Amino acid sequence: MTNWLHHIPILIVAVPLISAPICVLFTFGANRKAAWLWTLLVSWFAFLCAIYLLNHVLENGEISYHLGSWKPPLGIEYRIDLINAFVLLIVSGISAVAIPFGRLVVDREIEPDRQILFYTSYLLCLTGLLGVTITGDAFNIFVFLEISSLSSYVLIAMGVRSDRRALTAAYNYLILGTVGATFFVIGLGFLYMVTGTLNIMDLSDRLMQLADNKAVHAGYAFIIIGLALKMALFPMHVWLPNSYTYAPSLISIFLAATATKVSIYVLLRFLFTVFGFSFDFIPLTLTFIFLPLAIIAIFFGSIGAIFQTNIKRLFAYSSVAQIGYIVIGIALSNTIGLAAAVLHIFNHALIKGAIFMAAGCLVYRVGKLTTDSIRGLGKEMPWTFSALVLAGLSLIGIPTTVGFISKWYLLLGIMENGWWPLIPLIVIGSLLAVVYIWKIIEVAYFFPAPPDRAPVSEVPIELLIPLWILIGCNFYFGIQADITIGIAKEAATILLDNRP
Amino acid sequence: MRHHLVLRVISKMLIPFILLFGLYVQFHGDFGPGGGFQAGVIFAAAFILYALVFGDDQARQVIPDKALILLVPLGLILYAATGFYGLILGGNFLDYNVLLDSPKAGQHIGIFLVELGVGITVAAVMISIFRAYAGRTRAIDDEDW
Amino acid sequence: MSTELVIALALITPLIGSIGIFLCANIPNLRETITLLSAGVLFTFICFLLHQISNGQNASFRLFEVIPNLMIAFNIEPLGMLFATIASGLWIINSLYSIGYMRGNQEEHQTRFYICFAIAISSSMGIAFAGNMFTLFIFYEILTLSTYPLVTHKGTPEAKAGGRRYLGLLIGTSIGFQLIAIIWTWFLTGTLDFTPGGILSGKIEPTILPFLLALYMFGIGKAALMPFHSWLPAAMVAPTPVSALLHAVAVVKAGVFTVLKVVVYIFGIEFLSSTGASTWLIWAASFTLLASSLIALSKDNLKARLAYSTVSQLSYIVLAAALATKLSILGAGLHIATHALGKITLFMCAGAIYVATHKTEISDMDGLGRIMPFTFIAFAIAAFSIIGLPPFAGIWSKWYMALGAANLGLYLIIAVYMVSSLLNVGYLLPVVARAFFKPLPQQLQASGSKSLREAPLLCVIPLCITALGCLVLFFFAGEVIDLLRPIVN
Amino acid sequence: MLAAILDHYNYWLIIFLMMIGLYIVVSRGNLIKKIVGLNIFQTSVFLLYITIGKVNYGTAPILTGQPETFSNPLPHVLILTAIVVGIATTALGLALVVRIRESYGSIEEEDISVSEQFQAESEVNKISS
Amino acid sequence: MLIAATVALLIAMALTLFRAVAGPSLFDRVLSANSFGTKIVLLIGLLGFLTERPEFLDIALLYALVNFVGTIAILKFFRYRNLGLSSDEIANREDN
Amino acid sequence: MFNIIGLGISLTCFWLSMSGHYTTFVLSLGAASVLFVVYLTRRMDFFDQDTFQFSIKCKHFGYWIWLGKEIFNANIAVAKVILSPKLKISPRMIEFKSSQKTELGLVIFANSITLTPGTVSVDIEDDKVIVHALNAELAEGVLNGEMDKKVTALEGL
Amino acid sequence: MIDIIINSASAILMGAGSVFILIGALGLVRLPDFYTRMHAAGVTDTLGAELLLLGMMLQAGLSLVTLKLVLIALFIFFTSPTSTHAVANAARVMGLRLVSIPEDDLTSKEKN
Amino acid sequence: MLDMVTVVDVVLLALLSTTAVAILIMRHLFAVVALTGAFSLLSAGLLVTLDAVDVAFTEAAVGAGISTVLMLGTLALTRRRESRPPRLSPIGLLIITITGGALIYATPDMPKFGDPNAPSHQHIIPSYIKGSQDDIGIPNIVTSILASYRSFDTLGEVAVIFTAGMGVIILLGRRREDEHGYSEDGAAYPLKDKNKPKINDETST
Ligand code: NA
Ligand code: NA
Repeated sequence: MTNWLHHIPILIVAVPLISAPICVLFTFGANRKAAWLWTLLVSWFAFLCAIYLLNHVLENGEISYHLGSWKPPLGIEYRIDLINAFVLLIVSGISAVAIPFGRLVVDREIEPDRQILFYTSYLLCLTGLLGVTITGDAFNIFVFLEISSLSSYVLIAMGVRSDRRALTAAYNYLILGTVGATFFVIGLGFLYMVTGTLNIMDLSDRLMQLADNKAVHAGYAFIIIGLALKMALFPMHVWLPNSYTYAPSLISIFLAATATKVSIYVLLRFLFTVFGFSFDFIPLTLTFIFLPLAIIAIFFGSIGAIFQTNIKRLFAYSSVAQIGYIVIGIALSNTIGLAAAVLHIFNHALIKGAIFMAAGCLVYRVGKLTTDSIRGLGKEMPWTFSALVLAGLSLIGIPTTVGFISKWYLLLGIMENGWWPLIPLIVIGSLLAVVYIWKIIEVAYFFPAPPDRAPVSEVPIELLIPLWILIGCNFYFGIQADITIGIAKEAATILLDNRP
Repeated sequence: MRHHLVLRVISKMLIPFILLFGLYVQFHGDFGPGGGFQAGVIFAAAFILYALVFGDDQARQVIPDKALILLVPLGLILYAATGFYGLILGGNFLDYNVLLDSPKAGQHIGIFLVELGVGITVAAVMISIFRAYAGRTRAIDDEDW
Repeated sequence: MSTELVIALALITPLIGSIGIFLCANIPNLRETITLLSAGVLFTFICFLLHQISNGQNASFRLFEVIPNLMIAFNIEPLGMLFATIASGLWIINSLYSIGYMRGNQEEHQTRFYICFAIAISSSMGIAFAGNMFTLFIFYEILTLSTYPLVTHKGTPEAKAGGRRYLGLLIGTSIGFQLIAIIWTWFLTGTLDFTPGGILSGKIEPTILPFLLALYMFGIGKAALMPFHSWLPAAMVAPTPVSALLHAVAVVKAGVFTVLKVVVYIFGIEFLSSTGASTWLIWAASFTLLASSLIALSKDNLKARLAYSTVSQLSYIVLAAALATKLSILGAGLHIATHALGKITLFMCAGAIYVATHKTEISDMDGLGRIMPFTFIAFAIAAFSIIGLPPFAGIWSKWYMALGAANLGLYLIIAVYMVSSLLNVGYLLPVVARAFFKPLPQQLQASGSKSLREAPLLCVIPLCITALGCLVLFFFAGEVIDLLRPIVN
Repeated sequence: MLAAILDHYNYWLIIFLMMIGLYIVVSRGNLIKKIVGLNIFQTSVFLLYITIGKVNYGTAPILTGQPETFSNPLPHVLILTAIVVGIATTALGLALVVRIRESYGSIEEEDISVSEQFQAESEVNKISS
Repeated sequence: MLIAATVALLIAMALTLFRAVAGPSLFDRVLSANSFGTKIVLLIGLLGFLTERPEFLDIALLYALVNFVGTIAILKFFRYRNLGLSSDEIANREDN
Repeated sequence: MFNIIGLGISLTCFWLSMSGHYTTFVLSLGAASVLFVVYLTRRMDFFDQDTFQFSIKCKHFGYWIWLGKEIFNANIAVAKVILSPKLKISPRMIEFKSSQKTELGLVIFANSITLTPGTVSVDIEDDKVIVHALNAELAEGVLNGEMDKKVTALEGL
Repeated sequence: MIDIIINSASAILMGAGSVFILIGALGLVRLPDFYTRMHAAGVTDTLGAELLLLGMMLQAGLSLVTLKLVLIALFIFFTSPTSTHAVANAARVMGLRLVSIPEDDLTSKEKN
Repeated sequence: MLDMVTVVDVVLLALLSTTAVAILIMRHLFAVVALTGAFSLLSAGLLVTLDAVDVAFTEAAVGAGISTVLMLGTLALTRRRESRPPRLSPIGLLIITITGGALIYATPDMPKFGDPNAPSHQHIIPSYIKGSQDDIGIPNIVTSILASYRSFDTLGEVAVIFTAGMGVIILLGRRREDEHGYSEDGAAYPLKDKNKPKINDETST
């Protein structure tokens, strides 16, 4: 009979995929709680699958799964190595903690009659992100990227109940996201026309001999720009701040922690696996385009964050900056730098997940999240705010947090390349983070509550548990980082394997 | 009372044939151009024409919203279930060879099923989308007209 | 009881205390009892460890392996023991004083105050027992964060501004320079363990060594090397017990302690002196030393004057570390202790004056000596100690440091020591002189001197004890030197 | 040179189309027009793909029983998928436009940003008062 | 003659397109679009013969269909300024 | 009932002429499709009205042939107008009271007018057909009532 | 022999169709207003299209192709006048005025 | 015969370009929509000349049919005209210069148009053609790739459509009674420039 474990690679995507239409059927009879429960079960299932896959890859190496039993490159292949197994774990893991958090906030923020479809869209978004991550086929990436993107547009727009700007945010994201995806498709077209294949490994093999082909160069440029749009690298970040700000809380959490990460993963895949270092222009673009953009992103994002009066927006800008850090790690293109990038993909997911969860708690209690609406809330919502502060410390990169580990490796990577002038820039970036985190701490703890505000009570424990699980992870993986570092380093080695 | 008489009469004559044309496209995708997606769109076009000419409320009587919301996921489920069925029979996901005794027959039935799934979902989604727009009617300002 | 367990207990005792304080927030007497109790217990543990180490026993343990080869690890060694002893001992005294001061002034947020205080002590213990630079850095940062609420205790805009500067400078320098230095060190050597003789020898180009040293020295903002000293005067907005904590018990001491640790165990005295990488630091420290003394001279506010005095005293230690000779290092270690006793006394005196008379400006303190004799006698003793007059402890540390300079033939540095001592006289003694030899102002006399009297007993007793300590340490300085001697051999 | 240009004549025209589409997306402030631009851009990309797949003297990739040269069917498959994705995006984008119009009373970018600015200002004023 | 017909169709399409672009009234555009659609249908038919694969007339049939539905939608839109009227509303509006 | 069968037969013919694949599988799909479409058509209430009341008779062919001839003539006339350098047109709206009794008849009449170039039925108001004509000569083609009579005659049968 | 006849008949039909299509398109450009242009469009859609399709039918001979061509022809035959009627109707309802108003115009009114 | 197809191809592309430029310039949204439909029909015609019959089929159904209806639906709920005249956008020009530059840069190294020896026709395609005949046994190779070889992509495609359907239903569907006129979420913030000039209607000419 069927060996189910052999099929885990497809189950992790296909189960969420089929569960979405099934979720719609809950409109017949079952209530919205059932939809939530269903989403929860699916998320947990995916998380278990991801754990299994990561473990399997760690022990037995790469997995290749042939969809429809067609041999690649004829059919679509799922190809799992350490890197994408890790990203799968991040995506499904965040989902697994976000959904338990989600029930109450969704109840508060989404109209009851739209909740079932909301969870359906959420499942599709999850499916898309997992599908992008796991696949070994370049065009399949596009398809699943679009599943996740389309559902994200919808989910972000659902924030309209609290603020109409959710609509324009979703619209702008839709336009830019689609342009990005179309660029990706154009690039893929160029690669296809000179290689005749869409399978990533096959592409990689065939591109080796085509280093001087201008179509390949253009393909590279289009793919990279498309992905840069999707991952919100400065100056293609314009869609991000409003999207994260006005989305419903659950969606802010999930997207901020996972969506751009998955795009970055795809970028890594193309940079290192598909093209690799047989192309002279890759190091060139990394050094002279990615690096400057990343640095600007750090400063733009951090300084932008300082001037925000909306807390979610503040952290959205901070995300722009954090993507800059990851890209610097990539631009270093040495083992440690890449490990730092992979590590920060994970760590930043934990940080931003926690931060936006805390923000979700605040929204749950006070609605709009301006810096003035949280005045003096530190005492009234001690658990929420201490979590926010701890996550903020992690974002700054205080030791014992995951943020610290990322920066540690990033700086080591920089030192290895001898790019000393970068160090002060990174440091200033971190200090800017101190400024904006501090702004919140100060307002929450050291400003008096407005006299006309009714007393605010702490959020229910149902919200606090997932939040504190993430905070715990922020610290656990900050003081016991050998697991994540081991994976990140191994992943970096795999990525750089293509190097001549 | 002969409102839009020409349109109504001609539409009445055409709609059954458009519907059948959609089904023809659905089931002849193996041999020529067409398939589930195109069929779904054509099928939906017939309903859209019906709704345009005879009114949205009448169209909702022919296919009630409840049925539609059932059909939208049904196609996708059918598609994915075909994939899972191959998995249960010992192949990989979406492996049609194992569906029937001979691989070729398996391929045929597999393709037939998934195309049907595509057709159902596409048709239902297209009609739903049209209805969503149509159901949100608001006379626009003269200023904007 | 195993030594490792005691180290762990020393680390968590203040934390447990802080939890107790939190739970007893509404019962002030019980809350303060818990504070004192944990201080006492902690001091007991430290004494036990002191006993162990003087018997030549060593102990270390690891908590986590954060990154492969990088642990959160602890051990005991003489320098850390000294710091731990000072911090835990002065906690008891400062707690007593705090109770008097806080109640006397009817301050708000007292529970938060005691909790943060306990956490600060706990992180000081972490710094003292840190087995590597990484662990030290972690506790260094926790110390900064946990003292921020203390600095801004009053919650006034002024306090917030001071707190912002405090935090900004300390976090900024530690992340901006110290962390980079740490990562650089790790990058060069693959370790951060405190190793006798240092870890950098042979791993780094001597030409870039000064830069690394600079990153460390400026990165240890708590050592208040100019131009990163201004947090210390800015933090003067805090209540006096906090000032005492900053200036004597924990914060600045942690700074100079870290300087010594880095010089001794990361760079290694011999490596440092052989490369001459610290020459620039000698002059930078000398400059800070003199400049801050001069600024102190110009301040009329007593606490501000004391703050600049601290800046200058810290530079003694940095200077001694920069000299990188055995004697100067020993002197520096001793100076941590002598200055701690002296400065805590001075601050507690300033606080007692404030509690009793609400006066902060030196020019307003004319004739107060007759009203508050214990306070001002203690002030005089501490001032003498800091100036370096026998029979008070300060003389010994200055003596050793000067000897170190003499060994190197740096007579200009000896001159610096001399000049600065004169400046010490200039800014400390006038306070005593005014208090005892000038008459009380007319309006105070008129309002009746009955309302003016010594501060509460809980304020006065602690400062008397520490003043006495200045005297006692004069006779026992040799013991301290003996304790420290292993670090330079 | 001329030969090289003529060999790729299809591509040149398609590039022109793509750029027109992209230009509409970037330069026009009307939300519907942007989506129209996006459609043109995407459709041109589809044409690019199909052009890649064209084989001279080839026919549509449908087996007839006789040996024949077929044009490359794979781009056709990819573009079928892409068209579907495109219509899905269009539908969603237009739905958003409808909602935006209902909320803001306009579908011009400039009006909307003025309106949002106004909203942001009034929020700040509410706080400070 | 296939070629001549094709050329004629292409010219006619260009002229029709001119009218669609030039307008000036909306109805000119609808008319042109509709007529344009018919020409495309014929062109596809001819292309089937040109490429010797005449079975692709399905496409032509579809085009004719799409053209019709599109035109009706446009007109419906014009007369009622919306697409989703109920049958009663249609009747009422037409009476006015 | 007859309507349903008629529709079924037409649909079946339609399927067979489109399909070209006469295997059991495809044919049974065709049968199912036809049945399904008939079912849907029923749901659409088409059979209650007179659209499908029409039966095909020989006489109809006469009309269609006559109409073809009319279309051809009218085309020539309009072509002449278009090609004439000075565009000899005098466009006008005319009203014509038609004599058909059934909706279908009226529709055939209206569409026949439109099919012959130079005249377009613009609106139907009760039994009045409003026609736009390119010039007087073409307008006369409607106003003389020949087409109206022929269509009404079709209806009678 | 039959072939030649059929082919030439087909050619003639297609040629005639092409001519009508061209004339219709020309009319679409030349005529002065919407109402008159709609007659020109009719030329293309009726005779032009049907002749062309008839020509193609002759080319294809007796086959499925012819059947499909017949279907297309029928479809155009039914839908084309319907579309034209509907457009004209909308124009009239919306009040689009004629280019030159003849004496017997009863219905058009000015707007805008 | 091929030459004729080439002519058709070029003429269609020229017509497409004309249409695209017209769409760019025109402010009348309805005209834009009508021309978009024409654009789709034209490109579908082009697709037929390029042998992509399945794609042409779909493009016609979608581009000319469904999206026209959707855009009309949107116009019905929004407005009919663009309120601002087209202006030269420097950023837009920059972007298309760079993008177009990249495309033009790449073109000379692309395989020639129609080149049967292009790598993309050599690598996997023969297996598809053979497999479609032998393993799957259906004539339409596009269908066998679409529904079998790359069936998973198609599953994704259905999921995309499904997503869009859900999205539109969430955004526009199930309208509640209280949602008349401007909805609750925006009513508080009216436009500032209520007094914008009225635009003359093109229709009246
Ligand atoms: Na097909
Ligand atoms: Na006519």
